Amino acid sequence: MNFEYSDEQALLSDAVTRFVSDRYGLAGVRSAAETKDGVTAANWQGMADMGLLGMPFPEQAGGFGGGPVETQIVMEAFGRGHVLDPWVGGVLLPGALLSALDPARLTELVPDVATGDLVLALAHEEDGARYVTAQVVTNARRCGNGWRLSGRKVNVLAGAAANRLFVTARTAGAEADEDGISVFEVPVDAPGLSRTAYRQYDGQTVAALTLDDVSLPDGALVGDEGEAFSALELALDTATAAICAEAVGATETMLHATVDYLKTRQQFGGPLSRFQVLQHRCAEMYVAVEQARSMALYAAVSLGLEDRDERRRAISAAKVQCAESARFAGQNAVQMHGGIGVTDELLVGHLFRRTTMIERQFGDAGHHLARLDRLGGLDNQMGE
Amino acid sequence: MNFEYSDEQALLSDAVTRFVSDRYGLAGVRSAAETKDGVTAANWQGMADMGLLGMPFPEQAGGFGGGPVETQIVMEAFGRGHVLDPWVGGVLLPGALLSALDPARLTELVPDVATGDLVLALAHEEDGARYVTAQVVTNARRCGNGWRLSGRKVNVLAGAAANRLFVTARTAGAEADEDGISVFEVPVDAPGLSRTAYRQYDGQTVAALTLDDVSLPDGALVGDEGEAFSALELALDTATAAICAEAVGATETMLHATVDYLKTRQQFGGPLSRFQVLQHRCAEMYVAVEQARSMALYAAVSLGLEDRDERRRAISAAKVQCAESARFAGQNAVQMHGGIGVTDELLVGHLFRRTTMIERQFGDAGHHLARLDRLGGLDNQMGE
Amino acid sequence: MELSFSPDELAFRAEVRAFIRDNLPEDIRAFAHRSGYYKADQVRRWQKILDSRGWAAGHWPVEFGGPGWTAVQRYIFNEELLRAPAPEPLSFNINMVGPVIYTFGTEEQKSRFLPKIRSLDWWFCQGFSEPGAGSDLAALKTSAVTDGDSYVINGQKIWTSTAQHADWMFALVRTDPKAPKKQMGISFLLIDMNTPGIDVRPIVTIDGEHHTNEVFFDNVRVPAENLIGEENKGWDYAKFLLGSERTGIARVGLSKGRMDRALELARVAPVYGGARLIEDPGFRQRALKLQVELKALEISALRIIDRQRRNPSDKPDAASSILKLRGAETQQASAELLADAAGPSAAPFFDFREMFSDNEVPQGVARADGAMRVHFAARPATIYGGASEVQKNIIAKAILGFKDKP
Amino acid sequence: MELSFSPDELAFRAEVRAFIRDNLPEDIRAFAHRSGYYKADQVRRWQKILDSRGWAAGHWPVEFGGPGWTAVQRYIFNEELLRAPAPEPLSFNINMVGPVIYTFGTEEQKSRFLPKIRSLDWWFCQGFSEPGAGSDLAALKTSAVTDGDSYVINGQKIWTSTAQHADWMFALVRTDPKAPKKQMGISFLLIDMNTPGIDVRPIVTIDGEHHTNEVFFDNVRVPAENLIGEENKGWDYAKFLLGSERTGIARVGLSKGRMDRALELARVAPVYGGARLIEDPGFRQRALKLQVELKALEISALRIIDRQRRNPSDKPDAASSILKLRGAETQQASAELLADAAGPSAAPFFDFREMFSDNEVPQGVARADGAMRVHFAARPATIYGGASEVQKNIIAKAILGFKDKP
Repeated sequence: MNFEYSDEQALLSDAVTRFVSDRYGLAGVRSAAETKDGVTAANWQGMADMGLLGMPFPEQAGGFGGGPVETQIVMEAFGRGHVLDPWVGGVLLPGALLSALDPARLTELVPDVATGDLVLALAHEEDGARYVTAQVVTNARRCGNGWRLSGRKVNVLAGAAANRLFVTARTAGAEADEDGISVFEVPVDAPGLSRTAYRQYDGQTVAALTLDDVSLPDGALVGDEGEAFSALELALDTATAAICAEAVGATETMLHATVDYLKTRQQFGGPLSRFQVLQHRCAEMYVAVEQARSMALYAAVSLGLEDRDERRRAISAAKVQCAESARFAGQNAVQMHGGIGVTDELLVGHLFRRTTMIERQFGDAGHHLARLDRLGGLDNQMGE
Repeated sequence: MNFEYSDEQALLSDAVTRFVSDRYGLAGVRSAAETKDGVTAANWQGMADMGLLGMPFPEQAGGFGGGPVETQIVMEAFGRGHVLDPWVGGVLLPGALLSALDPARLTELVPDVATGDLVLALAHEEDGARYVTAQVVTNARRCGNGWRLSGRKVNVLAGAAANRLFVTARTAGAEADEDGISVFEVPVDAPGLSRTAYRQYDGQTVAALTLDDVSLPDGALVGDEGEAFSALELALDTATAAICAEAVGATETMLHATVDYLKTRQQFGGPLSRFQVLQHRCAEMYVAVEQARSMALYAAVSLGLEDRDERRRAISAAKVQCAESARFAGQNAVQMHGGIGVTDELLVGHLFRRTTMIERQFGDAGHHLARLDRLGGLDNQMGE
Repeated sequence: MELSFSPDELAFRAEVRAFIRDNLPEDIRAFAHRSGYYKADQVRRWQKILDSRGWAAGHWPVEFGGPGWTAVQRYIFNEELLRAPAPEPLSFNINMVGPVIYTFGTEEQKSRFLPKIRSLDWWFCQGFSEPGAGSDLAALKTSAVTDGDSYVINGQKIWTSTAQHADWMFALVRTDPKAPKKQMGISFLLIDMNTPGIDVRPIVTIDGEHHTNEVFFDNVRVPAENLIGEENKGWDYAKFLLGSERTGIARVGLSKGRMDRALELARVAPVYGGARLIEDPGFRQRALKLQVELKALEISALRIIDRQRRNPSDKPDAASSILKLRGAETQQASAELLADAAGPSAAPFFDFREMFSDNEVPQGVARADGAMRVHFAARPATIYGGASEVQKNIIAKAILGFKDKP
Repeated sequence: MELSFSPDELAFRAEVRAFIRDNLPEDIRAFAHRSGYYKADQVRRWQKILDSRGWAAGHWPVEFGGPGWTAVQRYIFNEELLRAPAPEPLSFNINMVGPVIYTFGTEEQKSRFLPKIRSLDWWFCQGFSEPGAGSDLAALKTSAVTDGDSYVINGQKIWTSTAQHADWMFALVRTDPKAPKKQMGISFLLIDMNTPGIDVRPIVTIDGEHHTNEVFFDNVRVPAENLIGEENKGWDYAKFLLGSERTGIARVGLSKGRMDRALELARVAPVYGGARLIEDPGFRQRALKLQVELKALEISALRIIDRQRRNPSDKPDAASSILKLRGAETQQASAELLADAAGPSAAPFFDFREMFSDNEVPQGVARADGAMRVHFAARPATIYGGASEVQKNIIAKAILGFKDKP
């Protein structure tokens, strides 16, 4: 057992922390609001320069060989500074999918992803599917030597900025079957594809795609036909672990902001910090942050597990804890700031919107508790 | 809508409150500990003198015609003073059962119950049945002109003091069937019947009964053969409403005791009451008590409803609230008293044992939430 | 003892329900259902409809246009509006400034203001809070200096909700800066929002909306005839205003309406294995517990109304702090349940302000667009109108008799 | 970064498990499983078994009989004991007075006391708390006056757990009542419990048991050689003692053991409709949430151990307040889950003291007789050893830097 960062990991942590504090925070919120596609060009270039855009890919593929712990380090720092640029959506999530489905294709793409020239995106979620991963109605049918895709995708992370799109579609099976889901690479200028950018409540820009009988060549199929589900689930679990770490960083910032605010803010003839109920609430927020940090680590480390069910249990348990900590810490940070906490004038209000979205992204606490339940709980202690 | 007590009800409330404060509290705990059968003779006689033992029965049967609101008034006062004498077990619960199953038999008994000469008891619960009302394994089979009963009953309220026992037994059906449950009157000296008294954690004395081929005449059957379930459920709901009110009284006393303790107890150079977290916790206890009071009233009034499912929903909702309030208020009363709160030297420790039992008596919060769930929730809003 | 409504009360409830059903304009109903929100013109239109029915001001004396309802009728009326949902009569007008004027105003003020307050021809906002004062209202600094027949106002207000729509503001201003206690020396003024020197600047809240404002006063002249009551007695009128008509503050109907909507969404939202969210054990447990809490809260509210009916008193009833405290919590819990039921469909930001016109959300992307907004908008419920911490202080002092200042 | 135990650590865990399985006397295992409780003679017997294996005092230096374990091994060992469940080495002896003696005692004291402390031939109790002092330990009044080669002790201690079994007490006594600060003038003494003038009186707790006591001192003569360290420096030794070896305080294994038992009961307990409690949605949700909390707590404990390993310090680590705080809460939550799983079977009072011999519970009435006792006995977990409120104060001050005294 050893929780220590290696020297390289410690350097990465310092570098990302500096990068984030130089460029993000309230300033990052403003620059993100000015983009059309959700990517702040200068910051994205900065990430490329630091090696962050190639970080999660194997060195032989031209990446930097970072693993889940490095992702955890990056995402915690991103959370602390409220980074809205879509690193998870544009790099990590589609990268994890390709890495599992078609490593050769990934190797081709990595050099341009690492320089920032290519932004990837995975278009999977469909309207009304809620968190049911296998809920894919978009269909792909063989047509001569190729494929034709029709359907709608929503809330596509990095979807507005992406210049390489990977789209899930059903090639067999019924509406929510796990079998029969395939992944296709769809050129952004394919006839019949339209995309619309819009903002989410956390300030991220996402896209909705409409595929109206989009024609694709045979080589557009990524991996084996109808066999994408487990890679998809692994990729989503990878992204879930990442946003767990982001939640830790974001709640930590909210905690510190709240403590500072209470020490400064004068009311009824003294600083708010003299009220014991507020001090104790901050102590409870601290516990919430630390418990989330423990489980975010657990999630990161679990991504390497051979046993798929063990991984799923760990990810779901971590998401339950991080969602609950984000909820408790975020709501109390806002409460203790009072009026100013519910405006967009302080970073805390923006972070609260983000942690509120993180609670629900890739499945809310209820969804993950239900998944943990189906898998018999931790250590399968409640299984048959 | 009108929450006002009638003049008679207000008088009852005053009288019971005076009676309880004269005789119970810590003194009552001691006198209860000295009894073998759980009934303090002088106090039981006092209840008879005040008319409490005949209170819930119709005037034409020789009772005083008190309804659920009168019961609520009595039980709230009993809760405040931690009355251990088994009014619910020895009067209310078996009375409610007989009133539904066989009013004529009840009419015969009421005069002696009202004077305190007769103590009734309902022996229903079986070991391991948990809260499943229909879980009756004790069996009764016809034998010539009579019946033969065999089985075991546990946690029989007032069972050690009772001189008239009513026992549930299965005359048909399988283990947990609602049909096929009958009630029999069993003389306390019937050959083959043995009973053992023991204490529960709250200081109440209960009994376990063993029926070893007990022979009963035909007339021992109370009500119709195999048809007792719904009367049994009504009687248990009646008793549940009563202990909801008891929980209100007990938590109210714990709240006041805690507030007084904090104002008096000096620590770190001042009274504990100066700590804002403790003041706020007391405020939350107050809210918990008032919310429980509202739902205890709701339970009482619902007992008169024609619609059986409406009654069950209301009782279960009330039990959920009262259990949660008892839990919150009781645990925090003990916590704020510190070391002295976990001893038996103050009333608060005894009340906490009682409220902890009330949480679980006649079904815990989980059981009643599940019942409410089956019935579609309040107003059947979540039903089909 | 009778917890149910009487036949008369039930008939009244049916009448209110029917009136809302038949008279609430369809566009208001649809917009509220979609967003949990009303636009200013919708509030105005609906208030006029209520006023023409004589229902604009439930607790006002009949002589000033009140309908002569009992406390229970007022409770029923508010709950029905909230659950429908339909806009409530604007609290600033009906619950706040109206009663102050008919209690402390001159005859001229009554006849000039009350009809237009009732009909919402004049929309009032509240100028109490100031930056730096927080919950310590009496620390206000905005000054009013007498100059001939006018006061000249300088200073700043904050958290001035709906100031962008308002025709008038009722404000607390400092007329005697040398008064021995900060509560003295404050006056209660009505200020025409069209007066030169007033600058209203928006504050955007975490729901992404513009509800509230900062308001700056730069030598704003207010006629002395707009003073309510006596000069330097404004704090008394403010206390009167804040203590009045608090039995509706639990807003159980609002929470019930959100629960209705959450269950509606949960009946169609899929979960793993082909089931619907309403069958999910965790979701059901939360919904059931919330139902129980709401029922308890509703009865607690009715108990307090009933007690006030039997023992009328001028003083605010500290027990109504339960209603504010638990009411705000259940509003938040029901909003959260709604957002959870909506799931990812609630993620897209819908800009009701239409400030970012390029943030166009494609039709059909989300079927529960208002849910996240409702969740965010519910957060301040435990902050404004006496934060939850303040309510607990009130209970600790006024009910439990704690004397130590925390 | 490696959250799992290393192969060596796993091998050690297997060794500990096997040792417990093979050496824990069956009567102790059965009694603990039934009651969640140990008798004094069981604790003594097991401690001797551990001592003969060299495992009696996990964190003691090897020269005093410690096994030379790493912090992780110590953690594993304690968790395995708690989960088994098997008695832990008596904290008063092993975690408290032992380290004080080998750190501050004379050579004579070390050789006289340490072996008997390790083997539990001498059972120690702790004489710190006094009536009227509460959490303010330093307000103690019990006096020790020098008289020749002895101290003469007068006063009273309270909450003296296991004093009825103890051979010795380590006590804080006031040797200089005129010291300028209450923390000064306190000395640390070892007192033979057989000395004339000591009166131990039981306190019965809400679980119905006799764990703790009041202890009265009436002119009790204690040889001066039983003073530890310097006179009037006792507060320093007490702080050392209270700050040492806190990484085990989360007691995750204890909670896990209770959870194991609760699930075992839930697999047989019936619920409506022919199902078992383990299938009940509400019960499952609670158990799952508790599992998640315990996992988080376990990792937090390991993180703190790991940090202390990398940055050793004499000062108590304020972060371990998380472990005490959340550890006590999860001990309570798991005890409550156990009591709820047991249901009515937990209602009968089982008198392990056999004080009320007439309170005979018929065999077979209840199959979960220890569950309610465990639930009650868990309540003080948030009170003793630094109440939860105190832990929050520590976090607020030492970690978050709040300076205002609450």
